[in-house]
Formats: sequence, C-alpha cells, structure tokens
Amino acid sequence: MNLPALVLQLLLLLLLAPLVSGVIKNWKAKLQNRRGPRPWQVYFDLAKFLRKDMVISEHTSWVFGFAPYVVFLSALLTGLMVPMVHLPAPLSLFGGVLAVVGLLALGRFFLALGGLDPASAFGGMGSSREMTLSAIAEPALMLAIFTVAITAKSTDLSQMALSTQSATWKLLNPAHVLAFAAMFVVLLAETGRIPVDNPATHLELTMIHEAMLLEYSGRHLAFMEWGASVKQLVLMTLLLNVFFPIGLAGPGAGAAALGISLLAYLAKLLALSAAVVVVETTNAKLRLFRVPDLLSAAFVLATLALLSTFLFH
Amino acid sequence: MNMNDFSATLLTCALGAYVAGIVGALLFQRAEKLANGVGFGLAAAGGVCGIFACASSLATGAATASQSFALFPSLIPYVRFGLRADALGCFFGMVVSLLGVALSIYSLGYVRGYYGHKNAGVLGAFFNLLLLATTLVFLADNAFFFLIAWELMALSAYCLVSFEHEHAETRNAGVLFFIMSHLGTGCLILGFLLLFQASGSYGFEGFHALGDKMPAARRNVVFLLFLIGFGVKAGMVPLHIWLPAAHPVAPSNVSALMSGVLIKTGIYGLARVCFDFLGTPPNWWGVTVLTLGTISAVLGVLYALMEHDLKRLLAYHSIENIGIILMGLGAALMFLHSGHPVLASLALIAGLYHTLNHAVFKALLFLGAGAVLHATHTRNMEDLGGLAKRMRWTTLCFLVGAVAISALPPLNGFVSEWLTYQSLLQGFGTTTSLIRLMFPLSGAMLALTGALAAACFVKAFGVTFLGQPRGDHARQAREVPFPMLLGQGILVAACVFLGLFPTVFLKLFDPLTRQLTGQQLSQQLTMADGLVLSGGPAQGGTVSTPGIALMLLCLLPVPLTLWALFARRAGTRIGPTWDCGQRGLTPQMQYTATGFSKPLRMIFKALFRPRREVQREYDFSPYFTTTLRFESHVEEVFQTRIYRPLRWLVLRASRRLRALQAGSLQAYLIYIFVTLLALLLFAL
Amino acid sequence: MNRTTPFALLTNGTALPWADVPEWPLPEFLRHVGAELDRGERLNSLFGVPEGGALRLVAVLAFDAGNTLVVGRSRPFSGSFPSLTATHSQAHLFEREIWEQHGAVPENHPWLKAVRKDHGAGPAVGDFFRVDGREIHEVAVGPVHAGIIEPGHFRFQCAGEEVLHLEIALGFQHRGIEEALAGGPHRATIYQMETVAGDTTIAHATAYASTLEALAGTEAPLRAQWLRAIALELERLANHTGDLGALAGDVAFLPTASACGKIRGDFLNLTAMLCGNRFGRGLVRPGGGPHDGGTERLGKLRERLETSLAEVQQAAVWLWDAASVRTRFEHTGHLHRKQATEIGLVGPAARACGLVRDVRFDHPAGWFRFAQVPVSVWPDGDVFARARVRWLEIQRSGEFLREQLDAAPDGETRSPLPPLAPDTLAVALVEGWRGEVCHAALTGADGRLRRYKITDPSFHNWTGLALALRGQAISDFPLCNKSFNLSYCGFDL
Amino acid sequence: MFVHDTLLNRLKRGCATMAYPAGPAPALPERHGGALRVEAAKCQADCAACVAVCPTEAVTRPPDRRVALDLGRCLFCAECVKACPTGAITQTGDHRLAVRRREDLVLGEAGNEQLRLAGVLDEKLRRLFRRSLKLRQVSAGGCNACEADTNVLGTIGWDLGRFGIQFVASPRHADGLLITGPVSKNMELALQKTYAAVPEPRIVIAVGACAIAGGPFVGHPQVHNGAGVLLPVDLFIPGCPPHPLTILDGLIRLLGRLEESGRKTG
Repeated sequence: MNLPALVLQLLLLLLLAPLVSGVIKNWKAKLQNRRGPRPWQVYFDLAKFLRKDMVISEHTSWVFGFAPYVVFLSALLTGLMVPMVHLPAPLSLFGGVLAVVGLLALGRFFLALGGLDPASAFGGMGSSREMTLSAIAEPALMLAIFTVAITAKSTDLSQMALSTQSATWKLLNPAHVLAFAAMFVVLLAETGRIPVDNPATHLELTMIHEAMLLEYSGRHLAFMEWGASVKQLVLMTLLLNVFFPIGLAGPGAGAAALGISLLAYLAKLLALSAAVVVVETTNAKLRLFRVPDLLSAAFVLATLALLSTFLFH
Repeated sequence: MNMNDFSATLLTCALGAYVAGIVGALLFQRAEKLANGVGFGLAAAGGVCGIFACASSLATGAATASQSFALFPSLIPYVRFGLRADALGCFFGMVVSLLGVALSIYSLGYVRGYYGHKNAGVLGAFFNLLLLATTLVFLADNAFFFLIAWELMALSAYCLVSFEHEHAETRNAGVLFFIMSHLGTGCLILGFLLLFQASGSYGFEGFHALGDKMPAARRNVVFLLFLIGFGVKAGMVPLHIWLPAAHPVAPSNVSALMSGVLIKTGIYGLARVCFDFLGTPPNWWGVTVLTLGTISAVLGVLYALMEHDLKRLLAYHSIENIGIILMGLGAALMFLHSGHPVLASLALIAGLYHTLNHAVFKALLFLGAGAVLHATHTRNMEDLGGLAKRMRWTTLCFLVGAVAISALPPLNGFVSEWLTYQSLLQGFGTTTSLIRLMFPLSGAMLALTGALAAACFVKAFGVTFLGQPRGDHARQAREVPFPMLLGQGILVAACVFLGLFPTVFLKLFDPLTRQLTGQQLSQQLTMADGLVLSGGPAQGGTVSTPGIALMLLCLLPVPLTLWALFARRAGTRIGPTWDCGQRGLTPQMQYTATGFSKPLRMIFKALFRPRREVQREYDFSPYFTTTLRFESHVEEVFQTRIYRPLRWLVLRASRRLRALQAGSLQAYLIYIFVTLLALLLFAL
Repeated sequence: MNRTTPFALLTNGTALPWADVPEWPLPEFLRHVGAELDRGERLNSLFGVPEGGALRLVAVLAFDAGNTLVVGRSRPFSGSFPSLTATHSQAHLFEREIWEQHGAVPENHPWLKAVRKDHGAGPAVGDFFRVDGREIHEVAVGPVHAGIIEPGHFRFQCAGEEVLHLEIALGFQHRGIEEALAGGPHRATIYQMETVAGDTTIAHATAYASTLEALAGTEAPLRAQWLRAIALELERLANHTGDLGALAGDVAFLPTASACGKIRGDFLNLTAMLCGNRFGRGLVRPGGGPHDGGTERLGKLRERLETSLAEVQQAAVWLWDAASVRTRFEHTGHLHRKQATEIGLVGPAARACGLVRDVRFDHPAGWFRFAQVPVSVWPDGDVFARARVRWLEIQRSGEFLREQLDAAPDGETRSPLPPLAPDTLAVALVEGWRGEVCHAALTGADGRLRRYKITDPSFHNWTGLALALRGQAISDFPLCNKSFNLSYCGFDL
Repeated sequence: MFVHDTLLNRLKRGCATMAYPAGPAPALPERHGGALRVEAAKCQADCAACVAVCPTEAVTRPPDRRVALDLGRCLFCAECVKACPTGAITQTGDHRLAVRRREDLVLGEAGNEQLRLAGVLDEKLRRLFRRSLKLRQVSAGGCNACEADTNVLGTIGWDLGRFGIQFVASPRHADGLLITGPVSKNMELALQKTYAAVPEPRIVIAVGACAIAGGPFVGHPQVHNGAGVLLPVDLFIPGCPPHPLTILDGLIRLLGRLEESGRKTG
C-alpha cells in the first residue's frame, strides 16, 4: 500500500469521473444532431454547486446532512480498491470485490435514507424504486463476479485481472463474454441509464436516482453528483479491468508501462462509454415493472456463464 | 489454582447469581423497584461472571481439556447433573452471558413501564430462570440433564412470551410456541434414545464420534430427528411459524433474548450433533442443511419486507439470519464429507461468527424497537415517523443495528457474510460433481438476501425515524430512560468491536475448531498482525474492516478541502420541503411502509399471492366516487398450505380415536390383554 | 335533420334573434335537455345569462348526425336548480361553473367543487377526495411542475406505485377573460382572444371572428376564410408534431424526440411567413385578416412544407418501428368508448376511443364547407391510439395543405365589419387541434356584447385524463398526461 | 436493423445546431418587425392617433410631455406604426430586446429613442453563473406561448445546453427563476414559495409582455400585472411571445457570453 500510488489514483478518480459522465452527455447530444454541452461542463456545474448556499428542509434530521459525505467517501474508497492503471490497486489489501460491492451498497443505503428524510413523496418514491431495483440486480452482479472469482480462485480484483490477463484465449472464453453481458446490464441499472431510468428526465414521477436528490442543494448536491459519477467510473473500471485487462501495468512497472496502461485504460473507457451511449440513444425507457424482467435476464446470463466455466474448462 | 478451576468456580458463581436473582425477584414482589433492581441486577452480575468464565477458558485453550464436574450428587441411576465447559459450550455460554448483561441493564429501565399494572418481580424471576436454563443447556454434559434444562428453558420462555396475557393474540402465540417447541422436544427425546441404544450411556463423551459405529440407516434417522427437533427451536423455514407470532408479543427485552439466544440453542444442538456426535456425515446431510438455510434466508427476508409491524419484521429477519448460519453449517458438513477439514472449519467459523453477530445486532434492534414501543405505545410503522429528532440516541443505535444487519462494511454483519462468501466460493473447487453448482447459486441467493435486507431496513429505519410523525403518539415521543440507552450502547460497542477487530475473535474459535474438525485456522486467516482478515489460501482475497473505517476517515479531508476552497462563504437556510408550490405537505403525503415494499410485492407475487379488495361506492356514476376503500393482504403460504390442513387432519383423526374410549370396562380389559399378548410374542 | 326537436335549429357560424330562442320554465327546460342527451346528442355549452336579479340558463347542443346545432333557454329563475349531472355526466363541469359564476346551486350535484376561482382557500386546497386504507399515501404534484409546462395540481391516492384515484385541481391560469368581455368588443378583446390558449391562437381567433361576423350578418371574404383554414391546419401540424416528439421524450426515445422538436419549430416558422408571428397572432381579424400571402411567398411555403412533412415522416417511422416504445404506449391510460361518450370527450382524445367527432366533418363552416378533411379515428382508446390519431391527422392535414396551396382563391382578404345586431345569439364551432372550440355570444339591446361564453376543448377532456389514470402505475402518469396534452389556460380562461 | 438505421441517418445529417452566436443570427420572419424606435420630434402637435389604437395603452401622450412608448406593455402588434401619420414610430427589425431595468423599456425621450440593451450581470454573479446557469421555469398565468418558445430553445436547432444553461426539475438545484405569465392571484403563493426554495445567490428573468406588465390582461383584478410587483427582476425580455432568438440573446447577453463568443466558438 504505497502512498504515492494511492494519492495518484485518488486524483485520477476525482478528475476522470465527471469527465466520463460529461463525455457520455456530449456524445448523446452529438447522436441527436445537436452540439450539446461541453464534456467538461460537469466540472463547471460542480464548482458552481460548491460555491452556492444551501436550503435544507425543516423536517430533515442529521441523517440528511450525513448522507452526502457517506455516498462520496464510500464511492472514493471503492475507487481505490479497483485497479485502474496499476495492477495491484492501492488498497487491494483492504478489500476485494466483495468489499467493493459492500461499500457501494453502503452508499446506496444512505442515499435512500437521504431521500426519505425530507418527508416528500418523490424522495420516498425514488428510494423505494432504487432499493427494489438494486435488490433485484444484486444476485446477477454477484453471480457474474463469482464466475470470474472461481476461475481466478480469488476474490481479489488484481488476482482476477491477472488470471484473465495471463491466458490470452480466455478473453473470448464464453463464460467471460456472458458474465460481461450480465455485468453490462447491471451497470445500466446501477448508474440509472436509459433502459432502466432516464438521467436527463424532467418528470419527477418517473425518476429513480434523481428523485432522491430533489431536496439536496449547494455542496451537498455537489458531493452527491460527484459520488454518483465516481460510482459510475468504478463500475465501468470493474467491468473493463476484470474482463479486458489488456495493457494493465504489472506490479513493478516503469513509467513507460504506466503511460501505456493509462492510454489503454482511457481507450477502453471511451469504448464502453460509446456502448452505453448507443444503448441509450436507440432504446426507450422500460416500464417500471419490466425492469425486473431485464435484471432476471441478466441473472440467467450470469448462471449460463457459471455453467460454461466448467464446460469449457 | 489452574485455569480450569478458575473458570469452573466463575461458572458456578454465574449460575448461583441467576438462582439468587430468581429467589430475590420473587421475594421482593411487593416492592416493584426493589424486585426490578435485585432481579435484573443479579442477572447482570451472573452475565458478567459467565462472560469472564467462558472467555477465559476459551482464550487459554483450557476448554479442550476440561472435565465435567457434577453440580450436585444425583440420586437416580443414569442421571448425572454434570456440566462440562468444552469449547462449543463455552462459546455459546459467552453469547448468552454477553446478551444477559446488556439485556438486564436495558430491562432495569424497560420494566419501569410495567410498574403499577404488571408484576415486575415475576418478569425478573422468569428472566433469570430463562438465562439459567439456557446456560445449562449449553453446558449440559448428560442427555437427561440436557433435556431437563431444555424443558426448563421452553417452559420459562412460554411464561415470558405470554407475560402480557390480557391480549388474545399473546395467548394464542404462547400456545402455538408451546406446542411447536414440545413437538421438537419429542423428536429430541427419540434421537437421544437411539443414541443411548448405540452407546449404552447418556453421557455426551460416550456419544462422541458415535456415528461411525452406528448402522447407516439408524444414523440417518437420528440426524433427521435432531434436524427437526433443533430446526423447530432455531426457526428453520418449514418449522418457523411460531417465531413471527411469539417474538412480537413478548416484552421487548424477552424477545431480544429469545431472538438473540434462544433460537441459537437450536444451532448449538445441530453443531453438537452433526460435528461432535455423528462423525463424518454423508453428502446429503450437508446439501439438505444448505438448501434449507438458503430457503430460510430468502423467504425470511421476503416476508419481513411485507411487514409494517416493527417487531414482526425483526422476527422474520431472525429467520433470515438463521438461514445464513445454516448455510455456513451446511457448507461445513459438505466439506467434511468431501475431506476438506480446513474449508469445513472456515465455513463453521463463518456460521458461528454470524451466530454471535446476529445475537448482538438482532438484540440491539429489538431493544431499539422496545424503546420505540416504550415511547410511542405502538409497533405499527404506519403511525410512526419523525422520531430521529425526538429520540436522538435510540435513532443512532437503531441505525448502527440496521447497518450491521444489512451486512454493510465496516460492521460485523459484513465480516461474517464475507467469511460465508469466501467458504462458498472456495467450495466450488472441492468436488467435480454437479453439486458444486449449489455453492455459487446459494452465494447469489445470499447476495439477494443481503440486498433485500438492506431494502427492508431502509424502509424500517426511514419510515419509523425519518420524515414527519404520522400519528400523534409519534409526535409526543420522548427519549427513553438512561439504562435502556446503556443497554443499547453496550450492544452498539459490541457490534463495532466485532466488526472492526474480527481477528481478535478468531483466536477464540481455535479451541472450538480443534475440538470439532481438528483444525486451527486463526493464524491462516489473520495477516498484517491482526489488521487484515484473509480468506484462507494465499492471494485468495482479503478484507480489512479497520482499514476501511480508517480510510473512510482519512478520505474525509477531500470533501473538507473542497469545502474550504469553494464553500467558505456559502450559508445555509432552513426552509419548507419543496412541495411544488402548493400549501404545504401533510404527513399523509409521505411514503408508507407498505407503499415502500409494494414494488417487491408485485415482483414476487407468485410467492405472496397478494389479495386486494377495492370497494367503490357512488351515488350516480362511477366517475364521481363517494367512498373508496382499499385493503390488501399477503397470504401466509405456510399456514394455509401446510399447517391448516395438518391441523384439520389431526382433529379428524382424534375425533375418530375418541371412539376407542367408549367408556365400557370390558373394552379396556380387552385392550390390556391384547397388548400384553403382543409384548410376550415380541419378547420371544 | 330527419327528426323533430323542441329546440331551435342553428347551423355553425350563424346567428338567431334572442326572441326566437325557445323558452321553457326551468324544470321543463332541463327535461328537454336531458331527453336530447339521452338520444345520444352532445352538449356543446351550458351557461347562465343574468337577467335583472334572476338568471336564465342557455343550452347549446350538437346533433352530429343531423349536422346541426340546437339552442334553447329557460325562463329567468333564482336560487337553485335540479342538477343534470345525476343522469348525464357531460354537464357536471358546466353546472359547477354556473354555481361558481352566478351562485345558482345545482341540487345534489355529486362533485360540487370550485372550478377555477380562489374561494379564499385557493384552487389546490380544500377537501380533496381521500381513499381510506392504512397503506394509502397521497402524492401531490403541485402547481409548479418539473418541466416547462403550465401549472395545475394533481392529487393522487396511491397504494405504492398503483394509482387508485386522481383528482385534478386547476384555476391557476385564471386571468378573467370572460368577465372582461362584458360590454365588448373592446380594443384589447381580439388580443385576449388570441391568448385564451397560446397554442390554439388561430382556432380561438377564428371562432371569435366568425361569431362577430354572424352577429354582424356578414361573412369574411373567401380568400380570408381560405387563409384561416391554411393557418388552422398549420397550427394542427405544428402541435401534433410537437406532441409526438414530447411523447417520445417521455419514454426517453431520443431519435424521435429530438427530431420532432426541431420540425415543430419549422411548422411554426411557416405560420410566421404568413403573419410574422410563430403562433399566428394578427392573422385573423373579424371581417378578414390584414395579411395576404403573395404567390411567391405561398410557393416558398409550399416547398418548405414538403421538406418538413418528409422529415416528420422519417421521425414517426422510427417511433412506430421501435418495439420498446410500442410496449410503453399500448394498454396505458385506457379509456372505453362508453366512458368517452358519457363524459363527452372531444377532439383527438375522443377520436382515439373510436368516436367519429370532428367539427370540420359534422358542422363544416368557413372554408371547410368546400374542402373536406377525412376524420382520423383509432379504436383502442390508449396512449398508442392517441398517438396514432395524431399521426393520421398530421398526414391528412399535410394532404389538405398540399391541395389548398395549389388552388388558392383570389380576391381581397380584408373587409370592414358592420355594427353588431342587437339582441342576437350567435354560436361558432371550430375544430382546434385539441378538439371543438365553442364560442357563444349574446348582444344586448345596444348591440354591445351582453354575455360571451368560451368553451375550450380541454374543458370537456380533463375528466377523461382523471379516469384514464385509475389503476395505472404512477410512473405512467406523465405519458398519459402528454398523450392528452390538454390546455390549462384554455380551461382556466 | 433499426439501431443501425437510426445511427447512420444521424451521422449523415451532421450537427443541426445553428452557429449563432459565433456565426450570423438566424433571420427573424420578415413580417416580425423586431424592436420599435420612437422619435418624439416627428410627432405633430396634437396628434394622438397611436394612443387610440394601442390595445394595452403602451403608448401614452400626456398633454404637456412628448409621446412615450412602454415596450414592456407593448404586444408588438405594430398597429401604432400603421396609424402614425408622420412615421414617428418605426420598426427596426432588430431582434435584441432584453433589458436589465424596467425603465430601459420606456422610449420617446430625447436620448431614449430605442431601448437600452441589457448589460452583463455584476461581476460576482457573472463569474458564478457564466459557465453554468440552471434555471427553474415558473408559468404563472399567461397563454403557454412563452413557455412554448422557451421550450423550443431546448431543441437541437437552438440547443441551450451548449452554453451551460439548463432548465432543472427542483428549485433546490436552480440558480434563478424564469417567469412567464402575468402572475395570476391563484399563482402568487406558488411563485413566492418557489422563489423562497431557490438558494442564494439567485436571479429572476421575466419573459414576455405578461411577465413584465400583465400583457393583454393588464389591469384585470385576477392578475398582478407582471412579476416585478412581487419579486426583484434582473432581466426583462419583452414580446408576445418573444421570438426564441430574442430570449436566447437575452440569456447569453446577461451572462456576458455574447461578445466573448465572438472571439471563439460556443
């Protein structure tokens, strides 16, 4: 656990996360034939929210003010446990993939409580939907993780990346492809993307993630938005570096290898963002009671992935 | 005086304290304050002695070599009131003593609510009796003494459950509890008789590794009998119906004790029988226990989500957590069968560590629910809300309990579930048959259970403590007296300590795993001098809850520097919640508990089969409705599908049997003669 | 008209001396109106005319099959009157309005609540209907909504995600237009007529113009009527395209949503080519409009119309091809045909329930007497049906514009308006893009307006939305609301 | 395949957003007429032809003083332009109408033949909102035409998002209110509560003749004759309804992104 790697990864996490959601917004706009906001617009929004005053509802308790910090810090901590550029992640000793899933659940727990606190119907609606959908998505996510963990005989993310990195033909191993598909659907559900939830919607009765943030303002809102974009970056990195660890710098890598690894990582990130944008642009939002069917389809994919681990062993 | 005598003397002091508590509480019935103080004070003292006794014997490893000592000379043959503080007994003894201390301190404040209309002394007496009986069950060394203590526990629990017998609901729950636990005891007696037949004596050391000497068919029958017997007490799914009925009606400190310890006697029994008595198990034992555990976990949390009565919700969660413990034990049995003692002990540690964790955070949650009941006189979440501002400390304790039970880092629920995941994951490689698919699938079901538990406790905490008070009881709620907070505080400290320093407790498991599976894993599982918990094999994945907690604090400067950089001049204003510009929010506009879990009820409607009645009345046309009523119920599948037909069959059979007692003397003489003849023929 | 009726017949856009309107005592008048409604006729408007201290009720009914309107009035009465709503739900909102404006109480009216006025308690306060059940919670979506739409209060009674009952309280946009019309027409009246409902400017202005022309006994020059028909159809095209885009936007289907947003702007710019204002302000004046389109301007309009129609064709094809959109639209916000008839729905909402109701077909007036537009009907009554009806109307209006722009009548578009005849009643119906706009005007002895009644199509249709939501998921409310897309300011006046 | 078809069509059509403000402004419809210009000098001595014609009494000619035209009350119907014999009131065809102070809209005095265009926000607010302005729209009365034209700014042609300006769902996330409609009495409480829910520092923008002075409903007892009566307004954009180009010009002029965008794109 060396300090410079930890600080560097923390800075990378903080700066890259808003950029990724900004790029996704910009590409979505491009695909609608409009120029759209600059990719770095998200930074301006965050900076302005930080400077603004806050209006807090009279019904809220201390949980309302505590939740943004838990969401923000738990997202950052998961980011430090996931290998982004350098193979053993800075805090890989402190927790493997199970700890990452647990910390994301901790962030979601307090986000939902923050939604319920101001006693408004929309917050309650958002919390209820968020907890329901994440409960249905959890088994699919866990089974996909198990598939990779079993082949790597470890729940440590760096080990998992090493195991898929070592045997090259394993990249196209059907178990990995199916697990990747399942995790991609879960990624769409967790980050509130189009088939499940519409991030840019204006209709508070259809929101899932945004409904919980309706009461937050000023720096609380900035931490919540930043935490959500860091969580999105963490899930995308989990997807990329576990299933396609090409170019990931090994333990004793030099500066050059780290540079190549950074470039490979950014290229993969943009490719995954492009995939998310295409899905968002060509699909309508599912009816709320159809989303569990989508997530149970992801669960079936993960089970097939598990079966195929020992069929093609 | 070597360690052995020290822990033995402490143990007798504990039991003595309980007995003194019973006598003291009954003596001072008239003076309620005194009875309360004496009864629960002595219970607390007994608990403290118990903790030190068990902990010291476990820590010094004396438990493995301990002999049994007779409590008092027995006059009847075959019956010997012997206690033996072996590793398994000491571990569970520690659990009951720890809870005994916390709950007794809590009860000092809680029982004040009963002054005037209920007899606090009797409550204290039975409370001490229950603690005494439970400790004896864990330490009993002889089948007969075990059954006597078991029966004493069942009876005292029955009296405590029906303490508020003025409500019909309580009486019915008590009777149901009574019948179900005696069905279980019946199976236990048969099981012990079969064991006695094989080993010739009633002593537990006689039963040790008896399974290998018994014929396979008889061994399976013994296993099934004990599974049903202890399953009823533990609240396994098909046999669980008494638990959600009995726990809510009992006084809160009793339901905390029952949920925390009483159902753990079932786990103790299963562990003792499967690992100590019956030797290496066949594979199907482990598979059954794992399957029953998974089903209990998923169904327990699903039914908990449908509840809007706080204590029934917590009772169903007990079933869920028992399911998780059974998953650990089931996996351990399967690993024993396939010859992997290291993995078996890992799974056993996961199961037993979760037993300790569940005892602690479930008791904490029940104490929180008791505090809410004490302050608002209602358990229905639809009338609560807004308690966070009125009962600040209880809210904090309940939140810690909710985070722990939802298996969120860095608290103890996460650690034991992490160990369970590790054992399930490593279990995949143990066999090549299709059975190994059960491990990851039950792991996925464990994940579903964890996420649903988190959803359930967002609902429970959010609807009860946050937002606006929905009823005027909730509006006038005030913080509970100090002893109740102290009781909860002890358990919060236990939760945090168990969560942050698991490696310290792993050392206590060494004598236990050495006794049951012959392995000692504490070195293997601890890394970086106790800060990091490893999953066993090298590079197998590690977790460090102290590390997570420390890093959460170390990252705090990031938002604080952002605050200093940008938001120094930003102010804060308190304003009404945004209500789209209308004339203000009413409490009815908040989400209700049922509304919160309605999407899940729709998703799992095959299981719940929700029935709803909508009565719409209108004078002229349906467009102008005058009144609209909406009721919806979730069908209790087990009651209606299994127990009601069963009860009907039993009643019909008993009516037919009544014909035998026609009342004519000749008929009775003939019966006697026939049975005598049959026995003689049998004896030839 | 093949059957007799005690009412006086009146074709759309014509006037009738106030004395010739048949008059009965109140109970008999209500019985006659009830009888006609039982025969399946439609209530266009029911309003009170104050006469001295007392009040006189006037009813305008539409005999769609007979292609004529009928009018009747009651003798002056004071105090309360037996309510029609008990047997005919169509009249419930009119009776509440009479109670609110004139104080005459409809006896045992099942839902007597304020329509738009602020009775000291504000429109969104007071005893909202409440469902009793422990697990019911209320969701109140207040006047200020999340997007850029008009203010209205929706009070849902929900069991979790399912809506059991929706009550809509409007009145936030009430600007008192009818009250200002007494003694009219003033200088600002035509501008207020154009801003009754901004997106229905041409329909309301045409209805107002033809009412005054009927009272003055003249008719606008043919070219002016032709220009009004062109502008009306352009307005319909623009709003239906906007709605298809908004519907796609509500289900987050970005291709059609973004395309239709832009195309709606193009159609509005076509109207702006005629009169300089994107909503057609200043195009319609009583007696014929000031602006005239030159041949080359109309030619340019014709070409840009072609390109825009092609683009909207492409955008709509994506909408109908996407399976994920179709699953969201079908079986959402369903209204039966019987319900639609009982509450008297009009416009696309009615035609989507299978009712053949279109003023351009049943009561043609102005240029529609010479050029026919087929009625677009779809049977299912859900969001999909309403979207399909809009798509059919876009195609048919496009076809109508292609024909008419090629065969423009020549002549003047402006003619002075003679003074209004005293003591005369005139009724004008126009098929606005949301449905039937009905203007009824009564002049006093001095030839000034004594009573002027405006009925926007949304006045009939809001009850339809409240019914369509029963039993639906609350997350589908924005979609159902946008499929109706009713006007708040047209209802509030 | 459907996905492939939509993607190809999109890429073929390229970006449909207009170049403005970097490039030339799109043309107003030529019969629109744009802003008005009043030279009181040209007025004949006792002529009040324009005052008789104006529907909302925007044009006034007090006996001793010269003619005054209040663009805030004007519906841009251009009746006065037609009625004026000497051409004192003319249309300039200029789409820029946004002003910062209510009195900047009153034309007719010697130096004030035309409206005084809005300057940029004061430095503190400008630096805060220059790159990220989130507005909460409140429709308080009116006829929904101003809302429609504000909505059009969100479509792909105008694309308000590229300036960092966005309409948000909750006033908590907003930096200011964009008010349309004459603030009817029934909407007064809702407007006050929305304004109170917006965290400081906040701005208020009044769009359309109704929001400035009551529009065609000026003087009705049911309305408050504009948002200025209740809230401090920072920007007035006259018109009935103002053309989307006018609204866009007002917004980016307020943020000072008009002249600096002349230097670089977007």
